[in-house]
Amino acid sequence: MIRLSQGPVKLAGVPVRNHLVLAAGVLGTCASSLRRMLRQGAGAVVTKSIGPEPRYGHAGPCVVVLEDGIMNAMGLPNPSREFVQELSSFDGEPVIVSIFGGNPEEFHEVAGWFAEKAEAFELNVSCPHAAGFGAQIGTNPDVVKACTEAVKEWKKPVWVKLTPNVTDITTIGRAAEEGGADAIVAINTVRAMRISTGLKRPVLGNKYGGLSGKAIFPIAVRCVYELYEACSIPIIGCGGVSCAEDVIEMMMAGAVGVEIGSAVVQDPEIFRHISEELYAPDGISSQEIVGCAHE
Amino acid sequence: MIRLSQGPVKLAGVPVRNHLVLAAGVLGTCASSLRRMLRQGAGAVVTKSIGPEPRYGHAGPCVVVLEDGIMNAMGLPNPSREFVQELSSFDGEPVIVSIFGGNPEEFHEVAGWFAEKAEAFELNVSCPHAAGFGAQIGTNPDVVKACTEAVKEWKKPVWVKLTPNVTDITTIGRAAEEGGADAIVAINTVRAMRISTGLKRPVLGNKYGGLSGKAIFPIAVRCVYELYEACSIPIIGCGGVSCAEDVIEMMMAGAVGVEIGSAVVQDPEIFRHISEELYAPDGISSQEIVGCAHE
Amino acid sequence: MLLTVFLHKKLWGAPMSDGLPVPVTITRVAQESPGVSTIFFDHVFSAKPGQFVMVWVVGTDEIPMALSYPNAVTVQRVGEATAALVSMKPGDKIGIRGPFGNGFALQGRILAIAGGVGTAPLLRIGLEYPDVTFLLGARTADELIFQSILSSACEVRVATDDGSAGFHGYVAGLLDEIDLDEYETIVVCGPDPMMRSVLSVLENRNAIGKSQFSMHRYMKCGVGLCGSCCIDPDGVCVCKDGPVFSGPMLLQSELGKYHRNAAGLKEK
Amino acid sequence: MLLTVFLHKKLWGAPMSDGLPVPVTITRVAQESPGVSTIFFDHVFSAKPGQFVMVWVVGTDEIPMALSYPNAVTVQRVGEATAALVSMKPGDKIGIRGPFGNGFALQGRILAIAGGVGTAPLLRIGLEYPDVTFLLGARTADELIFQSILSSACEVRVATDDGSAGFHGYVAGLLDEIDLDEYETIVVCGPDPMMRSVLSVLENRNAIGKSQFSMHRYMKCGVGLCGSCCIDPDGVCVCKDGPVFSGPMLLQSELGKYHRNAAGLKEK
Ligand SMILES: Cc1cc2nc3c(=O)[nH]c(=O)nc-3n(C[C@H](O)[C@H](O)[C@H](O)COP(=O)(O)OP(=O)(O)OC[C@H]3O[C@@H](n4cnc5c(N)ncnc54)[C@H](O)[C@@H]3O)c2cc1C
Ligand SMILES: Cc1cc2nc3c(=O)[nH]c(=O)nc-3n(C[C@H](O)[C@H](O)[C@H](O)COP(=O)(O)OP(=O)(O)OC[C@H]3O[C@@H](n4cnc5c(N)ncnc54)[C@H](O)[C@@H]3O)c2cc1C
Ligand SMILES: Cc1cc2nc3c(=O)[nH]c(=O)nc-3n(C[C@H](O)[C@H](O)[C@H](O)COP(=O)(O)O)c2cc1C
Ligand SMILES: Cc1cc2nc3c(=O)[nH]c(=O)nc-3n(C[C@H](O)[C@H](O)[C@H](O)COP(=O)(O)O)c2cc1C
Ligand code: FES
Ligand code: FES
Repeated sequence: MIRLSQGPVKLAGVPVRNHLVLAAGVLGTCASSLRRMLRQGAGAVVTKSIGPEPRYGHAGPCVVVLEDGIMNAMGLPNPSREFVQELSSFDGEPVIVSIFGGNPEEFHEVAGWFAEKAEAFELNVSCPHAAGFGAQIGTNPDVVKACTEAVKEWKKPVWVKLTPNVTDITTIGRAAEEGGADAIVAINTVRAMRISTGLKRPVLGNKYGGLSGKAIFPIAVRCVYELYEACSIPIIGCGGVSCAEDVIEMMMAGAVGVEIGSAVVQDPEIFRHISEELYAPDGISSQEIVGCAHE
Repeated sequence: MIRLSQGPVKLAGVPVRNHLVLAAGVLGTCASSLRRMLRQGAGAVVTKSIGPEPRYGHAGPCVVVLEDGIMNAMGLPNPSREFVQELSSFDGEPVIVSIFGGNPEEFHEVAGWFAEKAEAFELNVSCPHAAGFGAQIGTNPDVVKACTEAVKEWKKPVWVKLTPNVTDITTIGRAAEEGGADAIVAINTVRAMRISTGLKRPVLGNKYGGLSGKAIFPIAVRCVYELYEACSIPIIGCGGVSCAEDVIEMMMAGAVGVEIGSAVVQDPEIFRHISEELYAPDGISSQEIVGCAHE
Repeated sequence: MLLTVFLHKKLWGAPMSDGLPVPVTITRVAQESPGVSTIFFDHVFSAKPGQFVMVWVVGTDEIPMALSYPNAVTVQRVGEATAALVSMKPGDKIGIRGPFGNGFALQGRILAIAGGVGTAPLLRIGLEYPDVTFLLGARTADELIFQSILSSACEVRVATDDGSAGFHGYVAGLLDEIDLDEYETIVVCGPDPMMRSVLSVLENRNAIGKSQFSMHRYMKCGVGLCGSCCIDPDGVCVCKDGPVFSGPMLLQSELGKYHRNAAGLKEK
Repeated sequence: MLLTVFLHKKLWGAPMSDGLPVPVTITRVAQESPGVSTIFFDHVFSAKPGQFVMVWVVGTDEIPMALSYPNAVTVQRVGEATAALVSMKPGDKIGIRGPFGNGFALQGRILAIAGGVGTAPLLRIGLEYPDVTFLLGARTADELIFQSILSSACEVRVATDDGSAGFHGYVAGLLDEIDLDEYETIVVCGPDPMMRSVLSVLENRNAIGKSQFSMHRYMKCGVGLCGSCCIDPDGVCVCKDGPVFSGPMLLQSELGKYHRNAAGLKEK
């Protein structure tokens, strides 16, 4: 397997400890768990998505673990502005604050709360199961562009996270780029449902949810590859990454780094374990392989 | 587990032997393999998609088997009109002819060749990896409606098979319904890619392909559920069905029957094996459960 | 009664290891106290004492519950989902995910200290293990649960806040009359303030090293993914790294000081 | 040389059972005849004689090939992909999926009957099994492959269409001098017309019951999914139910009459 050289890197303007970033919404609601993931080897962490008002989330079940993936409909629970307090203990650590809102103004407002603390913002315009938020606005290129511009005013790196639940993801990617995004994160979860045949009901409280984990890896690779052909800003690959080989594959598709979420369930020390496989003293620079599958 | 009563049924106007239909493109290029699947217990079979000209398909690799699914980019190889000859030996067996074309006229023409022999037509407006065909036209509701109308002129049941690679599958489902479709088949494969890290290239000859099998089951269930809420014609569930429990789950989502493709790889006798689980002399009528998860 | 989720009939084709809720049918509802009932169902889960399940009350919510018996949960009515649960009838169905969490590590003579519905996760210890002393606390005599069944299996000592039964005061007060050196394992479950005060007593009496506490926090996933149950300062998940933690591990923790609610907001 | 695909280093996390092509590096190219070369690579596949692999020639196509050795394929140049393969150099990389198919069932004394590059799937039988008689056919002496290596391991008899070596005529003609009763297993691979004529001879001489033929058909998937390799009248897949079929099974088949091309069109 190809191995990469070790050491801090920059991902789309953000100094990180390695190429492996904790994905938004996974163990991301409190500083202590974010810090734990950094301790266990994450190169950076993205927080739970924070919005303009506290939200308590959808009724349960919120998560079901499938054989080859996870389906969730959390409903964007978050403490809103109190999260500023939560992050106060961080000092220079690579913490990327994920934010969401119902329109560009809300995005701008929420980002403002964190303008001091965040190393970068990640815009959640892609959660597939919260009415009025996430993918409900992330399927409209104009809105995505406007939200990106609104957050860009805070002069921090802005990553825009896209939904795969669109006919053509490149139109949304290009909109983010036009809005001034520093990077695209692809992808959020794939809209999905499972039904309990015993109880004759969709198993998630919200009925619809988002599929993540191994099952969506080929979809995520495809989206990264498509975006790499269409956009010129960096892409962070996300979706089903669960081993070092997957990281290399995402990079060959065009990703400069990856985010990892669901794989934490099978292995809470995933970041350390992937790093052990991925990095070597005589490893090559990631630049040598990013996008090489396009040649 | 819920069991269904045995015996012939009608699926959206087509008399079939049970609720389990062989999906298009799987062992569907010759009469002998279609007949074999009927012998092994398929309730009906859908042929390989037949188009206006013979096609030899994409360069290989055309298929890779993943741990939890299959990725393919066959490129719609098909013998075109010669397939009429191939089907000549069938006489009243439940054979549904899948057809494709680049526009309504082509759909009309190809359907005409089979107007005698086909029990029904299935319109492939959803293959995600053939330029100018399949999903390239199936993402446009107007075109889908026009193609459906064109084939409906032959006065046979018409099933329209949809792609999940759209922002909102219900707009396409409603277009098919407006065009006079007798049923919707959901779903075709999900656009995907894998890259060989050793060879630094997408593993499919066509680069992009379609994901099928277990990995997409939650996506297929979601699409069936959405379509059931939006449309009033019957829905045939397709995508990742691999056991009797999956059939029940699809039905609860709103499907009157299912199509099965990829699962044939793990078990060529899948139809017999599912039937053994699914049917019982004291089983209930499928009508009792179709759509029951919506209550 | 069918034997355990993990022995699903193996269908050919699909391996049935999806973690979807297992549908179970309620067979009996036994009222333990005015606000607490035990709900028995037709599936036996193979779980260690201290492990828990996520109980799906269809149409309402999914909530964490200890398995009081291998085929039952014991529910205190506090809100919508628990109210729906305690009013269920035989024949009704619920969904169960799990068992989850680590469970207790049990050896030697065991001292069990329970407050209120916190008795539920400890019940099997009293019933199934030899040589257990059970300290049972509640606000009033009415609210004591499992007293008689436990008394038939092990030594039980009782405390009530109002003195209506047993020792008058908090269950931690019962510890004064116990020689902690006699026990190899001390297990505790109850409301946060009760657990914090037991923790303090055990610390003062140098018995904290052999103590284990079953924590409860807001849980949405149960599998160490969503982070809603994480506790400060280590950021461990109560659902996956716990719910049982050793006393020393909790000493510097948020236990008894605050917890986070469903939105992640801190509450006292 | 690394040992087999199926012993992938088990990474924690992802079980590596995805059937993606395994990248292998070519170590040696040995020319067997003007149009045929054996391509050795740095992976040993554990396969039964008669199983095949899908060889991915990056940028060109993926084509089925027998494993002539556990770490090699023997390729006859007929079109674009095979031309690219035979012109490869040590250090070049290709991808391998498989092994696929059933392979031969081998027992007792074996009679192997090979025509042209059809020798490839039978080579290991001649080299690895005791008591094999190998009938080797080709159009001309030039095109005989593996004659010397086989001669060092088993009894070889040769036929050429033009008489430039051995028996003058088709390889089926060699059967006249063979006492078929001496053999428990008869294995055959070669062009369709050759296999059909061997089948007829064996039928006439009542030896068809112990015969096995390695078929070739247009293959796109290799795993019994796409249907491109199916043969009439049973609709079985050459890639999965075969490529080895018993003689009786082929008697009523399309063998020697027609086959289907990549579009599914029948060709003679
Ligand atoms: C590991 C664990 C084991 C538990 N075992 C038992 C038990 O055996 N018997 C028992 O009666 N109770 C038990 N609980 C507590 C039980 O989960 C809550 O009482 C229940 O969730 C309340 O739900 P509700 O809808 O009735 O109340 P709500 O009105 O929704 O909430 C009332 C209060 O209950 C708590 N709560 C609500 N939802 C959750 C949730 N998803 N996770 C955690 N707490 C929640 C909160 O503190 C909330 O303020 C346990 C909790 C945990 C974490
Ligand atoms: C099970 C099996 C084992 C085989 N083993 C060997 C072997 O050991 N050595 C060897 O030299 N050849 C073998 N072949 C034949 C080999 O696959 C073809 O010669 C090769 O595919 C030609 O590819 P091309 O691009 O060079 O030729 P093309 O110009 O593409 O085609 C030339 C002819 O080759 C055949 N062919 C092309 N593609 C395929 C395909 N995907 N599947 C099957 N046939 C195809 C067709 O008859 C075609 O008309 C085997 C075939 C099968 C089915
Ligand atoms: C439980 C859970 C909660 C999530 N919450 C968020 C969120 O708040 N914001 C967001 O942008 N993505 C959220 N996601 C999506 C993930 O960040 C990620 O995009 C997705 O899970 C795919 O990556 P994975 O396969 O590695 O998990 C969540 C995913 C899960 C499983
Ligand atoms: C190898 C292969 C070929 C296919 N060919 C066609 C086709 O010709 N026409 C079509 O409509 N769908 C085609 N499909 C899609 C299937 O019919 C089906 O919609 C999809 O595979 C999802 O179902 P499954 O998960 O049961 O396989 C093909 C799928 C596969 C795997
Ligand atoms: S409940 Fe989700 S991490 Fe514990
Ligand atoms: S090659 Fe596809 S079925 Fe045999």
